[in-house]
Amino acid sequence: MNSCPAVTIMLSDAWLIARKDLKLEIRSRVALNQVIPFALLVLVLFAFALDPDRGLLEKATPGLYWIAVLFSGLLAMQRSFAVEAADGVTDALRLSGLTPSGIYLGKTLSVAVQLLVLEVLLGVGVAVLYGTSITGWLLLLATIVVATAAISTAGTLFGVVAAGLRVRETLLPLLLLPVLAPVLIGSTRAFEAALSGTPSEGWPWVGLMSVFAAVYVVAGIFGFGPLMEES
Amino acid sequence: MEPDDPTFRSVTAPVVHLRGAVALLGRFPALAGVDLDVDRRRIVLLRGANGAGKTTLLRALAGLVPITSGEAIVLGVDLRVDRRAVRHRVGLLAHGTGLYDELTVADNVRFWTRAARADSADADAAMARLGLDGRLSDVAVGRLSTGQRRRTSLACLLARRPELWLLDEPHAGLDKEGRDIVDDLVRDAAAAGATIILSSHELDRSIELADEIVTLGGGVALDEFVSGGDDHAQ
Amino acid sequence: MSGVLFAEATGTWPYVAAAWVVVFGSMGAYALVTVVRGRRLSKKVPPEKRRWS
Amino acid sequence: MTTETVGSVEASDSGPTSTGSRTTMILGIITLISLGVLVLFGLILSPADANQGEAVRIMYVHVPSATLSYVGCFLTAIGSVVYLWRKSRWWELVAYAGAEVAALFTALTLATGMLWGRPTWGVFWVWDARLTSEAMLMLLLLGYLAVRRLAADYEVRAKRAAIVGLLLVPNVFIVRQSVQWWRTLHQTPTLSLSGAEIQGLMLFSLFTGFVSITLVFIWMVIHRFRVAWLEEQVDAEGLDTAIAERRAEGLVS
Repeated sequence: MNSCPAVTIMLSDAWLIARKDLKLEIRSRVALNQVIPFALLVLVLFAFALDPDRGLLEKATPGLYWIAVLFSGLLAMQRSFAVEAADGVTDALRLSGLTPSGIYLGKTLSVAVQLLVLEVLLGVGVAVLYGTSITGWLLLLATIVVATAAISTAGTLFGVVAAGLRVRETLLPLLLLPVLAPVLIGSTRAFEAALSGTPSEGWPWVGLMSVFAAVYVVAGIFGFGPLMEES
Repeated sequence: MEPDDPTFRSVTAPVVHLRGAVALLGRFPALAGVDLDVDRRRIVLLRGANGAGKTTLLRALAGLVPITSGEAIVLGVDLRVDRRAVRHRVGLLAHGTGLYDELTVADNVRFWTRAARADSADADAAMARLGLDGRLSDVAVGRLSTGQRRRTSLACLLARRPELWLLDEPHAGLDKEGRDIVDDLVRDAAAAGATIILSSHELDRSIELADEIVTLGGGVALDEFVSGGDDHAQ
Repeated sequence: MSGVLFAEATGTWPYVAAAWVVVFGSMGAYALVTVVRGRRLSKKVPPEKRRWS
Repeated sequence: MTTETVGSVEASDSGPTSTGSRTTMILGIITLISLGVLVLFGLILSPADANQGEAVRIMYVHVPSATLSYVGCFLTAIGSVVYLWRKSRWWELVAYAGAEVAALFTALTLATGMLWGRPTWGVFWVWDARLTSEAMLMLLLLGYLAVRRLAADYEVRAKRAAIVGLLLVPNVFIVRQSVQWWRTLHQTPTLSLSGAEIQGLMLFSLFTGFVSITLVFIWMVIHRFRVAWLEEQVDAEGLDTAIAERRAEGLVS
């Protein structure tokens, strides 16, 4: 099959881009200094908004957790494309010879890694601040993996749709959040199921989110080329 | 009217062949029917006032700006059919640096070298050539001076080993030593078989360097426009 | 029984009327806007490019 | 008699300029007649429903609007696919026209759904699976339209919009599925909007609703398409003069 070399090139390009992005994030410390504090801030704000003594916070924990992930993840995605918009980098990427699908996968991977770090920290934050007792580890982990895949695949695709436009900061949430609504519903329900000790209710949601992520990986691999073309 | 008579044309196919090439920036025809032929190993200087279309011409040759009408063949690739195919074979030094500010010089050069599927030894050689080895290579690009960034961009271009060099004001922001390096690089590249098109306001320096001079104005190549008539410019 | 139904029915009519007014009003307004825009733009375009007329 | 008709048709072809044509004129007249029939049956001749009472009359416009909002969404997806595949501007405009009309019908579905909910459920909004899906569809369509109406080059907005438009269909499916599971897991009584058995005159009214609103939809898409097409023409028109001006610039300097 002659598709094999193409796949290898795509994956090695993806690896190159992901390594570059993560290195850049580690160097710039924007995630560390801004995104993570923002995420924790959201958790605290929720506690202010919902009285922690009346059990509201406890009931709403899964939803609040995922909303915090979504909003702080949105910042990470904005950032992921702001980096590529700097000073002629967009042109350099187009000229580089990197395959668009490889760039897509690489950026997805780096966003996913950042999201995972964020989710772990938020998880600790929730457990400590909201006093959530954690049960159903397997379902929780599966949900985190699948939801992260779903958010990063869709986020990267819509990130490039909004990239390079003057209105990108406002356009990305408008495009992305309705699309991610099923992921929010699914991950929240799955977390509720896990925490309430009825994991069997949660697995269909994991399936749904897997389908979602698969749709977006395919769309991203094929759609990124034409999208990168026009700035 | 003496349009390109076949006998005058080089035996080998030209690296760049434009006929009546039009490129739009939004609705503005930045290129309004450019005719240009450049043979292999030539060093061509583009000159013209600000807004004459120099930058757009270079970007169009790199396959970044679509040619909406006319003929446009670069390195044997018809840009109107597939302008992506030419991109990895050209090197464009643009106004933007094309560098990540947070990464070091070495990181940047190695990343773009690997992206072009070139050897990372090339990256080191290119950095050495531009005087970026040693202490400078571990400095984040964001902390470099304009001239040092320019050198880093040039190192990225050099390491890619492009067949067609498109240099948009390569001398701008460089000191005397840097300009000499640029001129040497250009001559060496041409000697090694590459083709170079550069725009510059450093006319004394560039005219000496160039084999040919093309003057742009109003989005057309004026020399050709005046002598060639407008029959093939449509 | 019939009295209850009648009361319920009169209570519902305003909603029915509102729904139909909204539907017909919006469709009409949209159609009008589209036609007006079309007329204005048509004046700027030579007839041979308006392939439908 | 015949010459007169022919003459008047010719006059209307060259004279008044609009997005109308003879076909759309006839379509428009048929549409208006069918809407009249819809009013007659839906509001006057058909009886009130045993369960829903008079509120059932809202169904005759609500259900067709909901269906057509999804039809418009599919039209947009198809247009986007063909545009990306064949670079067909024609289909790109179909996608655009479809999305805008779909957004109108989605808004109407939401409005009529809420007006039906108030007398039936006592509140304007319940988190019913269908209503929620429809609201999400509205947001997705608004996203598409926001991209399509960007102040950017045609290629930029068309390509980006086409990707968003292409993803409308999978998005709608996934959203519907998730919203449905979400509601059923919580055992809320899902009141289906068209669940009641409908017979006789009521069925005929609903049928009339489908026919007439579909006709409205077709008429709107055609006209909206033509308006979009004209906009493209106006945009492209000044190009020759712009090129000439640009060249003159060079000769002067």
